[in-house]
Amino acid sequence: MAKITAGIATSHVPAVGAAIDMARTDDDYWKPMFQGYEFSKSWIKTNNPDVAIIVYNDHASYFGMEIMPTFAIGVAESFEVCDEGYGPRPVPSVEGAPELATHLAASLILDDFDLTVLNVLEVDHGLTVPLSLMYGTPDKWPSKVIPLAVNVVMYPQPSGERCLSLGKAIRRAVEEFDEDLNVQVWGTGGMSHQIQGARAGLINLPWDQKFMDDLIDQPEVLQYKPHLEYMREAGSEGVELIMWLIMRGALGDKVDEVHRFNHVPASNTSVGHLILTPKEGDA
Amino acid sequence: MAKITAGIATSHVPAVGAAIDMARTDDDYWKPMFQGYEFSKSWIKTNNPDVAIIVYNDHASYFGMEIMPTFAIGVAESFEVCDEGYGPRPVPSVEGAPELATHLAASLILDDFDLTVLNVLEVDHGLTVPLSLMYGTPDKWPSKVIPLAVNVVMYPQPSGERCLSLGKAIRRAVEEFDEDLNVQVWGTGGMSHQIQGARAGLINLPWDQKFMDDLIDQPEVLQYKPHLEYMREAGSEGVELIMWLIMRGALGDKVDEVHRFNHVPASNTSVGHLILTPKEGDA
Amino acid sequence: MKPDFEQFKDLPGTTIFTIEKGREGFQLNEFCMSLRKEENRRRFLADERSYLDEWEMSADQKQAVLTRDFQKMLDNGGNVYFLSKIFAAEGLSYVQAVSTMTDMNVEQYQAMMLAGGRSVQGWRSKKERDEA
Amino acid sequence: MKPDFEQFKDLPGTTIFTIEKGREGFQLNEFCMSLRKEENRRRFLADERSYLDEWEMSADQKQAVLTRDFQKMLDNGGNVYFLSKIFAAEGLSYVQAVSTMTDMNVEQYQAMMLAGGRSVQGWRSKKERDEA
Ligand SMILES: [Fe+3]
Ligand SMILES: [Fe+3]
Repeated sequence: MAKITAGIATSHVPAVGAAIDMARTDDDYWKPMFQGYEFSKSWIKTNNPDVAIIVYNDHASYFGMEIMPTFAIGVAESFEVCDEGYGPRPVPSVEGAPELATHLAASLILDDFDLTVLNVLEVDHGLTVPLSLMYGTPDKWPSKVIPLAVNVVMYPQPSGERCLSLGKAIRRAVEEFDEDLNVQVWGTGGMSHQIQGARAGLINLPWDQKFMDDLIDQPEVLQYKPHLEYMREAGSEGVELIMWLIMRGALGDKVDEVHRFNHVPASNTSVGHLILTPKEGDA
Repeated sequence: MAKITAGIATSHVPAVGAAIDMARTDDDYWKPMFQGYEFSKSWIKTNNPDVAIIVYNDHASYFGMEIMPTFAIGVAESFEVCDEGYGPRPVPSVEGAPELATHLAASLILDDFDLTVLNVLEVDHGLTVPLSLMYGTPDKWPSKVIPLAVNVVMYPQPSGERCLSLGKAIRRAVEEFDEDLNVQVWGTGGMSHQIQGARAGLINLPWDQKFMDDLIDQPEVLQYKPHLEYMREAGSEGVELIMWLIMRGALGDKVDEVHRFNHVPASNTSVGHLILTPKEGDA
Repeated sequence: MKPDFEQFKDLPGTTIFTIEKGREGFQLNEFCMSLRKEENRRRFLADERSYLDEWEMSADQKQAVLTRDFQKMLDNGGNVYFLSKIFAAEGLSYVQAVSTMTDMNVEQYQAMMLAGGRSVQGWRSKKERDEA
Repeated sequence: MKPDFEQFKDLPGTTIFTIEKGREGFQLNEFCMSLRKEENRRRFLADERSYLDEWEMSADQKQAVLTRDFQKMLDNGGNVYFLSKIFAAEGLSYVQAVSTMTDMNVEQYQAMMLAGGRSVQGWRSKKERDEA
């Protein structure tokens, strides 16, 4: 039986990817941020999953406006890295987990989640920056990946309730998979940031920290937070945080906090990072 | 306020399109089938909708396997006609209804239907054959169209419950649209047919007729029919009939039967056709 | 809900196209999709083997296309709506192509359809037919 | 649930990209997507006007691109993730491009970010700012 053993949340700022790719992680500007991931990089060495389900959003990198899925799941053998306008990031391509991914996609559709199934997908910084933060610069990513792309760019985004329920359904589906696999769910994006308009540069660290508290302790309440509140309090791009709800839903009722980190700023963004594990003995 | 005034169900056999395009509708083979649509062609002259929401499936015509949405809605100004391998059908392109379509798409996503939004779409016989059956061969289609594409080709298809609920949500969404519009919902595909394997040519007219009875009188029961039963009793391609449930869900609790027609065969298929209207005074 | 890909195996003479089959047949079906363009139809018909070699299909899949063995294409992950692009390229109808998967010739098949189609009696399940 | 596209208008200095905006900005955003290819980036930078004329964009949209008026692009249906392909083509970072939409220059903007970013105080609502 496959099992969800941990959830990871992290911002996925493109400039963080650039800092890694240009070996600037020791610069004065970047060092404090990357230090917050040192624990995580050693933690994952002993807690490496067979498969990471990475919940992320595409940033007009693979999907344009011709076709915009609410939820899309990648079931391919591998996923190439997008050219987002600066040339593709110099990182390994991403290995898929087709058996678990087809099981998961089918299970979720049977549970009335109206997924779009992708046999081809190129992934952008939303997915590769979290890999870089957790794994550094290996020749090959140490885990297989199932990309789960969420529309957070165009209103209406899926509701908080829908995201939390999707996470719960992912948990059930993984536990019904016959092979013994160690599976993690990663929720990416956020925290507060706004990268457009006269209000650009908005950061709301107290709000971010309260969001983390609620995510850990009372996701059932947090799920009803309207999108407008994310946008008002955490900036127009802060609404990415609904993706963390999917991760949280996949962990069960109670969780233990293994690691927590905040840093301001990375480029235009408040960086937040969590490692959570399902509480022992919790169903 | 926009209002759903009728639902139409019809098979969408490609050979029927070819018969129309080659002016063979008076051939001995085709005449009895087209006669069943004579009533409908005159009925729609006095009951023409401003917008027809056409629930159909793509037959590997626009979507391949690279990206396969469960539910996708076309919000564009217009939709070109696909080349399905014989050259595009010589019919007018299809005019969209972007204002209602964006309202509808947004409303359904807010109701936790995980739609894929299409700003570009080419439509195939699944959508154009019903237009031809109802309107004949005009220079321009008399109504605007919102294409709603459903995955019925790849298991798992959406469940019957999901399809009926989607129809109900479409009804609510249309009634919340501020402009006065006459809207119909068309459910296409089916009835019994199998176009592959040693069992090809399967037709089950009694089952088809019972399906029509249940669709009219007890859709709440019908929604629980498993996909396997469609495939077993009505052929592997008979599962297209789940799209009729979406149409039926959009009509409210009780309906009146305005027209009903069955014919066997058109090419490999049992042809079924219904015109239904919401019962007066029914909420 | 746990997906049940096995349930369809009881259907006689029927291949259900599942998300798993979709992975298996991906390249075959992509090749079929390419035939939506008139130019590609012409190139394919002019030199089938070299056109097929542009696709990462298995040898079995290519052989099945070359011999127009539609059942074998289904067995190898093809779906009939995709495969229709092959017979459409040759101007064949669904009835002409589909009948080749049965034990009838096209005239017999058409006669069966005109007489009301294949009865479901005896075709509901492999168990019923002692094929299980 | 009836979509509420109006609710976002109360946010000061913010343009929310809705499904309606997506229709309005479709051609502008398609143009941006084309810049994911190095060859197109080169063609665009070599002759911006004629590259833009390949797209069915409005005159306002084209003018906004030519003058790098990102706020005007947002007002005309652009979304910043799409628009990023324009400044990426020139090798500019998000901070460099985004700061042009504010009333600060890039140094001031960077200093604000280093000091913890823009406070939400006074930026929650147009009503609060008497802009409504
Ligand atoms: Fe992001
Ligand atoms: Fe069909």
